[in-house]
This record gives sequence, structure tokens and C-alpha cells, in this order.
Amino acid sequence: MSEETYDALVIGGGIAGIESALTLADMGFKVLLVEKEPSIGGKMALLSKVFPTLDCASCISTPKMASAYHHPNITLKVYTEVLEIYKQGEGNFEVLIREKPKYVDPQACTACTLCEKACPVIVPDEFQFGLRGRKAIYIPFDIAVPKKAVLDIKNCIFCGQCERVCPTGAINFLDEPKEYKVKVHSIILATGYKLFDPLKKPEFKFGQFKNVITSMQMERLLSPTSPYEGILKPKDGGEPMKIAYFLCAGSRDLKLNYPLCSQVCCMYSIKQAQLLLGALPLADVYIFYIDIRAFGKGYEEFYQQAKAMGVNFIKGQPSLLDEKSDGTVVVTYWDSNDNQFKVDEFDLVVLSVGLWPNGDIAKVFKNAKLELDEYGWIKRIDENGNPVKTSIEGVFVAGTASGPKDIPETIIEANAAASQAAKYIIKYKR
Amino acid sequence: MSKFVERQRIGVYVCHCGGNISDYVDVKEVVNAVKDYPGVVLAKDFIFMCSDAGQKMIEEDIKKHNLDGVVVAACSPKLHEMTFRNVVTRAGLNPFLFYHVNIREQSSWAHRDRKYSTKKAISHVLAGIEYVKLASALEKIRMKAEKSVLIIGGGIAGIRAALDLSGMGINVVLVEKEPFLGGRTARIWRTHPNGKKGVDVVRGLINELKERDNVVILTNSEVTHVEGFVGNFKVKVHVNPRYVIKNHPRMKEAIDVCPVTVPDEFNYGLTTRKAIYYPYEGAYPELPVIDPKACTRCGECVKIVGDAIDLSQKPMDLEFKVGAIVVTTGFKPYEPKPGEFGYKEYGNVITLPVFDRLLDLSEGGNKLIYNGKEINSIAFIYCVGSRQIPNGSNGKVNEYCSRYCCNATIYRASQLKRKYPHIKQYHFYRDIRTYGLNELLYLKAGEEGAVFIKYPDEEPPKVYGEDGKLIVESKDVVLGGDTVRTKVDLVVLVVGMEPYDTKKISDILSISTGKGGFLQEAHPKLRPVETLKSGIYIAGTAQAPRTISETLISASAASAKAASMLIKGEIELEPRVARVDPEKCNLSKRCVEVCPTGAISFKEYEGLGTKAWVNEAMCIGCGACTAVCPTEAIQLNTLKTTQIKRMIEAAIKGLER
Amino acid sequence: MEIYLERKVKRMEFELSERIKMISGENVFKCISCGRCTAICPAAPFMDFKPHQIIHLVRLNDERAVESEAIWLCTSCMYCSERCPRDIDVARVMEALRAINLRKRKDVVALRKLKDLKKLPPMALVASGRKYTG
Amino acid sequence: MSEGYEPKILIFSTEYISDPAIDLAGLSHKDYPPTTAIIRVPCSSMIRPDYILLAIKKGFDGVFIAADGEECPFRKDCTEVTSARVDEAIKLLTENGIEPQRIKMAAICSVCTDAFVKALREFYEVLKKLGPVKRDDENE
Repeated sequence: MSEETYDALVIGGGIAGIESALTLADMGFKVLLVEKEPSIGGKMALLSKVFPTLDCASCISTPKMASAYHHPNITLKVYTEVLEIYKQGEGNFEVLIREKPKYVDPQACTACTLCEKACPVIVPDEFQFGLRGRKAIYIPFDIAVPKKAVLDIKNCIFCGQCERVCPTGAINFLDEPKEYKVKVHSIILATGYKLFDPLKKPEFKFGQFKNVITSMQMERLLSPTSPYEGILKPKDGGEPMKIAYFLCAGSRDLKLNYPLCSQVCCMYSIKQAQLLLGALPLADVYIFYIDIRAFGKGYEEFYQQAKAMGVNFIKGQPSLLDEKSDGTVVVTYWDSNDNQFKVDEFDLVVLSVGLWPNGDIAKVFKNAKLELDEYGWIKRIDENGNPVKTSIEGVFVAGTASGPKDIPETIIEANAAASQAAKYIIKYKR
Repeated sequence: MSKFVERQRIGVYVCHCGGNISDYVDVKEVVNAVKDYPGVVLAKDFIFMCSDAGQKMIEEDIKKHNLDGVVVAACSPKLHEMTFRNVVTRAGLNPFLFYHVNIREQSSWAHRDRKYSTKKAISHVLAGIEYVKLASALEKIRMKAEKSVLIIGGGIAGIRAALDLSGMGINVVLVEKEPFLGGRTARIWRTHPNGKKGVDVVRGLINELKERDNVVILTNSEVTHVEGFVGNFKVKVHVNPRYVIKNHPRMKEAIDVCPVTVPDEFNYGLTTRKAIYYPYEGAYPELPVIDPKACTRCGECVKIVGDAIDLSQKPMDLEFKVGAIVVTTGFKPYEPKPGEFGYKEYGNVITLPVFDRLLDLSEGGNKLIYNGKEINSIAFIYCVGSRQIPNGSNGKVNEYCSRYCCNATIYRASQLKRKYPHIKQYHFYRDIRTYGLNELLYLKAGEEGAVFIKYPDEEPPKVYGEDGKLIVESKDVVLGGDTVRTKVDLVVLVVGMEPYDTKKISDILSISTGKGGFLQEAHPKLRPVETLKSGIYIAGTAQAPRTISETLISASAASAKAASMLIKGEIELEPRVARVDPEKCNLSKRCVEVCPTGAISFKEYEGLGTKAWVNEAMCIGCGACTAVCPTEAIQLNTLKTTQIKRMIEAAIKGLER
Repeated sequence: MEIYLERKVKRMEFELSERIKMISGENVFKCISCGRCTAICPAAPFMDFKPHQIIHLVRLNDERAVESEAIWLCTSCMYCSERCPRDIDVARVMEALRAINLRKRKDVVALRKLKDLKKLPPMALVASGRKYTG
Repeated sequence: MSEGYEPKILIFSTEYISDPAIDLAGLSHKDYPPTTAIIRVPCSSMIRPDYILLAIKKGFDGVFIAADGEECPFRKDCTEVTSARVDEAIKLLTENGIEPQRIKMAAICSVCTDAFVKALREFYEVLKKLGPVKRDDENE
């Protein structure tokens, strides 16, 4: 079997990976872009609007996703994992990758959604963060790229309905994983982050009180492709009138052994607050904070704007929550602004969950050590010289794989990684 | 322009999409409606046009029937426009003679009534046919580009960009206004995270730069004029004399012998230097400079090193051709107004950059001495010159957050603790913004005993003297507004960043500045290091306050973008640009007003005089000019005004069937 | 190390925060004033200084921390310690503050002087009763 | 007359932003008036006022401009520039004795299907109330 060769392997098809791949491809390098989910786009594709300009997130990500899909220099592999990487001297990496079986022939699938309609199995939709169900055979989300159905075999009951309705005969229950080796000259890690799981912090009552949701769920509710077509309380489907944000949920917490700040929660909460005031003009929004970290370009102004719009910022965090029978959450807190003890009722509590490391990628390097920091983020070994360098020469890191970052920084860093990879390829490509 | 012949041999292909379209659109009806339409030689339907069989069919038809235009009516162009473009190209037809009509997302899926969706589909297909009839064959625009980049600013951002670009085989001209490279970073005492000195950070980068043979470094120089456009900029650089021409083994003696002493600006006047000097050990270029303002032309130094110094050296003006420009002009620290927190009023109120130099100069001992007095307690006041609240009377205020200061100060706090454990620290802050991984610094500084006191946004602390001591008095938010007073030996004002002379550079390059005077990117997320002017990139603190590593990252990113434009030595542009028919142009100049990139100017046409002209390298193809031209002289070549008009007429025919 | 500390204690030249650190082992400087200890504290509504303020006072070397009523109202329920994101054992700091008083043979809370006596959780009364015997 | 009257609408969509939104509306089977035809342009700022007059003269009852608004990839001032063209178009329509309500512009982001459908439906109702365009016979 002849091995394919690429100039660069980009692991992770979120906005960082897409941007790195596009920049390298524009320079004329051949890029292999690998994404483990069935669609590229990562977390950004699921956001509503982005701070501080309130641009619509999909207006930024969709064109980039499409050009990554169509770029003649980019080979895109979705639903694909990197299993093993061996470094064979400078400028040479051997990579073992596995394409997971989709059970749907992507060439034949026309994204007609007939199979989705026919499928009788409903499971929670991970792309809607459990706010809605999806079928066992499904197209990941509205703006997925590539827009092809995937069969989730774990939940499939093999009823064959999809096969019967598929007009192109794309369904293949006998599909098998494909494993093969490729050679690449350099690697960019854009593996991103995972969201903090609020179940680890039972005091927030996530999972116990229905009207306690995460900020990512709120992001979906606010987005134009919202699962409910509106902002509704999960408990009774009513419109929330008083909403609380708890910042630093899963960040700056030594009890969780994770003292880092997640960098974006303050800003996305302020953004969501502004959007909420737009969507629900009569609603009151409270943000409970320790320090408001509005540090980027235009962020402080955005924070002041939210204050002027009437978002209530309260220095002081609650930690005692109670639920009334109608689902209202009773919150006790100390208000430093008024120097008062308060007990307040909220229709909806949003946990501004933090960004946690996704350091699994370190394991795939078999004969070289990818250093992680003590919390699991990929370590930058030359912070003040060449910040995108990792402990392995020729392997670069982009975006949130090396620590929490906002979108502009992620995109800038993706380009920086591309530039370092390009230099490395030029130096060592034989 | 030449008389255009309409395309007469168009093939129309209507896809069933396996029922996705045909269930709600009568595909046969669509084919029947268009097959006898003028200009159409054949119309076919097929179950899956995008399938191999469908593609082959189109390819063969083009060859067999000598088609000169193709319309495919299928799904959204986002999905398969590329596929069919490639099919058409494979068959030897220009890809711009193809039009993709959407009858799935915008017809069969949108409407449940077969009659209406069919009408709408026909309307779209007819419009598509009219488009193709008037379409012109287009090629990508290729232009030769200079494979070289001008970098303005020799701080770490400029050096990083120079390293990256030269490493990708692109020639670099690095222009620095000061006599030495390294910018503000060289003055930093210790940098996060490993306590490296600022000068060592700079030195590390410069050592790498020394190995490059495709970088021209011009210090003591300024860019005075820039003209041209992406790929072909003409740049004028004014080089001020250094007076020291080459190195000499006795150069040190020559410096020692200089009789002039002036305050050393590198150390903010904490020390003095000679008229001939190096700012610090190991500064680059490794050649001292003579400060013409301080030098008395006494000639003492010349006596020692002879022709290594030429006091009669004249300034030079150089000219370069470059393909792109990276602007990394950096920042300047905010200078507090006299009286602001006791600044200039009390001797022991200094700013953070000065404090940094003080720490660096005190490296040797274990006591920190300022103004002849030992320092045992320090109060840091945050947000000086940042997050200022406009109140209508105080003129220009910096509303933005300067981003680096919390991290920098808190890192200093830890380093200070390590070196001078006895010094008590009080930090008066509004919000501690040690974002991301920097939070560890805050945690550490706290663990080590730094006291943090949050003051209210509207009521900053007061600084005043009492019995020869400085008092900082502030309200404490945590204690519900109680007043806290502390006696300290030194007050350090944590000053923010202000853009450095961006007005001047933005005028020379005609790029824009945004809020606070920082250079404005084209789009914070889509094009974060590009400006609206193609070929000009920005990085580092000239764009926004940043830390060292963020500055380096943005410089690398700007290099990547500049390189992807120039690396092939030619620029490839999409053919979607506006063009002027000089015969029709009546010089209304409305196009010039509406053009977002300044691509339209005027040019002499033979026999026609001065008429509008589009610089294709600068045109982004928005078409706004075509909407305002009174004579329709300017046209987008992928979507001409006549095309749109004919499409409108055709579309209504479809709906009215 | 040990000896050095001993000597200092006898002379009582210590800063409050250091004394607290010696007695309880807790470093109050880690506090980021998030207020979670106060929000969960069942006795906080009755305290003159709230738990997070007590920590801040200690950090500021303010004697009001030692003299406050709050430390006697603390029920040592440990909720505050459990919730602290910076892992400060707030209840231990409270105990240390009480210890400082008790070592000075200074009993502070006179139950009959307390306002809102009836509203106090019974546990607070029990706890403060216990503290008298310290 | 107005019983069976179905206003015909010409929609200008933009390639990168509002066209995908209209696609998405179709994909989610959001019902909007079918008597519409869509022409996609790169940027809404390139719509000439005379296109609008032509469309109405040739038989459309209204023109809907699905503009980019803030999201325009070409220019930040897209909304202002497009609005200026719309203002000119309104003037042109008025001069030709056509109601200015027959033109509508709305910013549609790339996933704003609801905004699109809502705006279009409202526009359809407006046109329905206005009734057919009074055209000279020669144009019919």
C-alpha cells in the first residue's frame, strides 16, 4: 500500500485548525485536516453571536468551513482519529489514522434528511447539548460541513428504515473502520478544549434543578438555529424573566484542582446578557462575578455598554441554591455593591462554565514526548521567543489546545502556527 | 469594448436529487419549459446530477454538442458549485460559463405546493440561462509580486516577523526609528513565565536574526513615503546618520573619554550616559551611536578610534520595492498627568516602566533604594491611564483596558517577593485581570502575602504626603466602602499602553486607526492581522495592548498572511473585479466615492482622455460601483448590469407561466 | 524555624495574618473575595463582619477581626471551608481568631447583648456556649 | 381581484450571507411565499435602483433585498451604502407613480432564517394590501 504524503497534518477541525489549514494551503502546501466529529467547525459553529462586535458566529465560521472543504490543497477527513504518530527525523512524521465507519457513503449521500425522518430512535443531541433529541442516523447540525448523514451505530436498532428510504442507496451497515498510514512533514495541533462538566461541582445543582443550565446551552438557545426557537426555561417552557449568571463555574477553583481562569467566560456572559436583553426586553439579568476580565480590544467598552444597558453586575458569588416547586431557583448571596445580604429568586440560572484541557493528544506521540503543563494544556516551550512551539520540533500548537483563548486570539495563533509550520517544512522537506 | 456575442449553445441540466427535488418540482415540466428557450440546445434531467454518471453525461455533452454554456439546476451552490465547475473545466469549457441554479433549498424544500415550486424552479432556471448567455470566459488575474516585505518597527514583533518571513524565503527590510533594535521589551526587568530578562528575550531573537542573509536592518531610520499597492509597493526610507561607521577594538575607550553626560532615556533618566553610547550591554546593532543633540563635536572619541567614527556623516534617503508591509510600531506607556495620584508631586511616585528599570539597576544588592531611601513597602495603583471614565471635562481618556498590566504587575510582585522578601506590598485594583493561565501568577502572589484591595470604579485611591511618608488612602469594596489607609515608601502607578505615533504611520500608509488610536484590523475575527488595505498587515501592540507572547504570536500571524500572498512570487486574484468601459465613462466620480478599497482612480486612455480605471489588485468585487454609475460604464465582470436585468426579465416569465 | 516562630509569638510582634497562619496553618492572602463563604454561612446574616470580610481584615492586619462578634457567631459548620475555591479553611481561621481572644482570657460575646437572639440558629448558641469554656 | 391575488416578489440575496440563510429556511421547511424568485449578488451594495424599477415594470409586485448588514464580508458600511441605493430606488419608484412600499430591505445573517421568513411574510402581506401594480398596458 502506497503511503500518501502531505506537507502538514492539522489535527482538529475547529476554527483554529481550519484557519491553520487554510493559511498553509494558500501558501501552496498540501494539508491533511483531520476532525474526530462528523463535521468541522468545532465549538464556534455552535455559538450565537461573538463579542465584542456581536457578529453572528456562523457568518464567520461557515465561509471558512466551506473554503476548507473546497480548497484544492486541503484533504479533509472527518469522523477520523489520529491513533499513532512516529517522528522519523526532522521533517518526517508517520501517522496512523483511523476513519470511523459512518455507515453512510458520503459520496452518495445528498443530505436529503429522509433517513433522519424515517429513523425511529431518538437520543440526546450532543450538538444541542442535550436540549433536544436527534435520530440515530443524523446530520450533525444545520450548517455542518460536509453535510452528510452519519449513522450512530451504538444507538442503532438495525430496523433498516433508513436503508429503505434512502434514494441513493448510501446506507451501508457493513461499513468498517479504515486504518492507514500517511507521511507528513509537520504537524499542527488544534485539538481545542472541552467544556467543564458542572456535575463535578454539585453545589451548582446542575442536573438537580432543571432551570440551572450551562452557558453553552444558553448559547444554543440564543442562536438563530436554536433548538426551541426561543429562550425558554427547561422546567416548564415558560419565558424567563430573571436570569442569573454564575461566573467562574469550573475555573479559578482549587477545590477542583484547577486554579486557571478560563479567559472567555466573563466576556461571553456579558455578551449573552446583552443578547438576552435584546431577546427578552423585560428580563432582568444578573451577573455574579469575582473580577470582570474584559481585557481584550474593545472588551472593556463592551462591558461598560452592558452596564449601561442595565445588566446587573454583582461582585460576590452565591453558593447556596434552593429550588421552589415551580422551578424558580432561590439564590443567597452577599452584594458588595450594596453591602447587603440578599436572597433572590431567579427563573433561570446559567453557569458560565470554563474551558478545560483536552490533552488526550499527548498519548498518540509514540516516540517523542509532547509535554503538557500540570493541568493538561499543551505546553508552550518557548513562551517569549516562539510561543507556538511545542516540546517536539516540527509540532506546533494553535488555539485553545495550549490554554483558554478567545476567538480573535485563536485565529491569530492559528496563523502563527501556520507560519512556523511553513518555515519548518521549507527547512526540512526533502 | 468589443461587441459581445451572446452564447447560443447552452446545455441545461435539471437534477431530481433522487426525489428531493422531483417530489416537489415537476422536473419534466422544467425541462419542457426551457428546452425550446432561445439559446438552449439541449435540456436534460437526471436522477443524480452530481453522481459520476451525471458528471460524465455533462462532460460528454459539452464535447459532443459543442456547448458554450452550462446551467445546472440542483441543490445549493454551496454544496456542488465547485463539483460542476470542475466538470465543465474538465470538458474544456471555461468554468465561468457555468451557472449553478438552486432549485432544492430555495424551491423544492421551501414550498409544499408542487405547482408553485415548479414555477419558481423554472423562473430560477430561466434566469440562469440568461446569466450564461451573457457570461464571459474569465481567467484568474495573475500579477507579479515583489517577494519582499517591509517591516516598520524593530521591537520584538518586528524581529519575530522578520525571522518568520526570511525563514520562508522572503526578503525583509526592517526599519527601526531608534538606533537599536529591541523596543520596549529590552527594558523589562524580568519576563513571565521563566524570569528571563527583557534584554535576553530580545537577544535570543536577534541571535537567530543574525544568521539570516535575506534581512536588511535599517536602524535610526524612518519610513517617509509609501505608494503603490499589494505586490508592488514603493517605499522611501530616511536613514539618520549613526556617525559610528564600524567597530573598533578601542571603542570602549572612546565612549569613556566622551566628556558629555546626559540622562539615559533607556533607564528613564535613572542613570546617565555619554553622547556616544550603547543603551545596554549587548544591544544590537553592536555599534554604538552618537546622539547628535548631545554631541559637542569635540572630537575626543575620533582621536581614539580614528576613521571608525565620521562626524560628518549625512542622512540618506533610500528607496525599496516591496510586496507587502507589516506595521509593528508598538506602544508607549501612559504618562500620568502631573498630580494624578501624586505623580510629579511627590518624588516617590513612579510608573511601572520606571520601577522596572529601578529593579533592573538594583539587581546586585539585596536592598531596594530609590531617591537615596530604602524601600520597605510599596503600593501599586492599577488602571492608571486605562479604563478611565469619561466625565465630559477631562479631555481624551483611555476607556480601554490595557490588558498586560495586571499580569505584569502581579508577576513583578512575585519576583519582588523572591528578591526582597521584607518589602510589604499593597495592590489597589479594580478588577484583577490575570486571564487564562496567568491566574497562576495571581494565586502565587497572593500565597506569598501580597495584599489586594479593591477600590470602587468611580473612586480611585488618593495619594498624599504626611510626615515625609506617602499615604495611600482608598475605599475598600470588600469592607463595604470602609476607608483603608497605608503608609508606604514608594507608590508605583501601573500605567497602561497608548499607541505610539499611529497617527503618523496611518497617514503614510493610509490605513485607519480605531478607538484609542490603535491601528484597526480589517475584521477582528475574519482578518485579524490584515488592514483594509490589501498587502498591509499589523501586529503587536500597535494594534492593541498585548503581552510579549501575544505580540510574538500576532507577528507570526502577520508573517503567515504576508507570506501566503507573496510566497509564489505572483499574486493570484479571483477574476471577480470591476472593469470600466472608458467609452461610456462620463467621469461622474460616483464610483470613486463608493469604493471601499480606493481601487478606482483615473487614467489616461488613448484617444479618450482621462477616464476612471480600476486597479484589479485592489478591487474586492463588491460591485458597489456598478450600482452608482450613471452610464453603466463600470461593470462587475462576473455579474454585469445587463445580466442582472435579463435575469430579472427571465425570472418573472417563469413565475407568470 | 520552629524556634524563630516561638520567640516571635512571645513578644507578640507578629502581624495578625502571621499569627493566624501559625495557629491555623491557613494563608488568608490566597483569598480573592468571591464571597462564597458568606453566601453559604448560616450565621452570616447576623454577623457584624461577614466571613469573607473577616479574612480580608486579617489580611489588612486590622484588629477588628479579633474584636468582631462574628467569630463568636461562627458555628464551625465548615460550609465556608467546603465552598472556598481558593481552599482556605475559613472555619479554622475563625477558630484561630477565637483562640487569640481566649489566650488573652478575653471573652467577648455576652448572649444577652446579642441582637436578633431569637432568630439565631440554635446551633450558633450551642457553639458559642462551647466557646466560653475554651 | 385581490382574492386570488398573489404578489410576486423578487429577492436579492447575497452570496455569502443571506443566500445561505434562505437555503437554511428551505432546509428547515420554513414556509414562506412561493411566488418569489431569488437572484444572488456578491454584496447588496451593488443593487442598482433601476433594477428595482425594471423588476416592478416587468411584472414583480415588490422587491425584497436580503442585505448583509453588519456581517458583510466586503465592506463595513454595507448597510449605509445599500440604504442609499434603496433611498434612490424609492425616489425612482415614486417618480414613476409606484408605491415606495414595494421595496423592502432587511439584514439577514447567514443563519437568520426566522428573520428572513418573518420579514418576507410581512412584506407579502403589505403587497397584498397594496394590490397589483398599476402598469401601462404596453408593459404587460
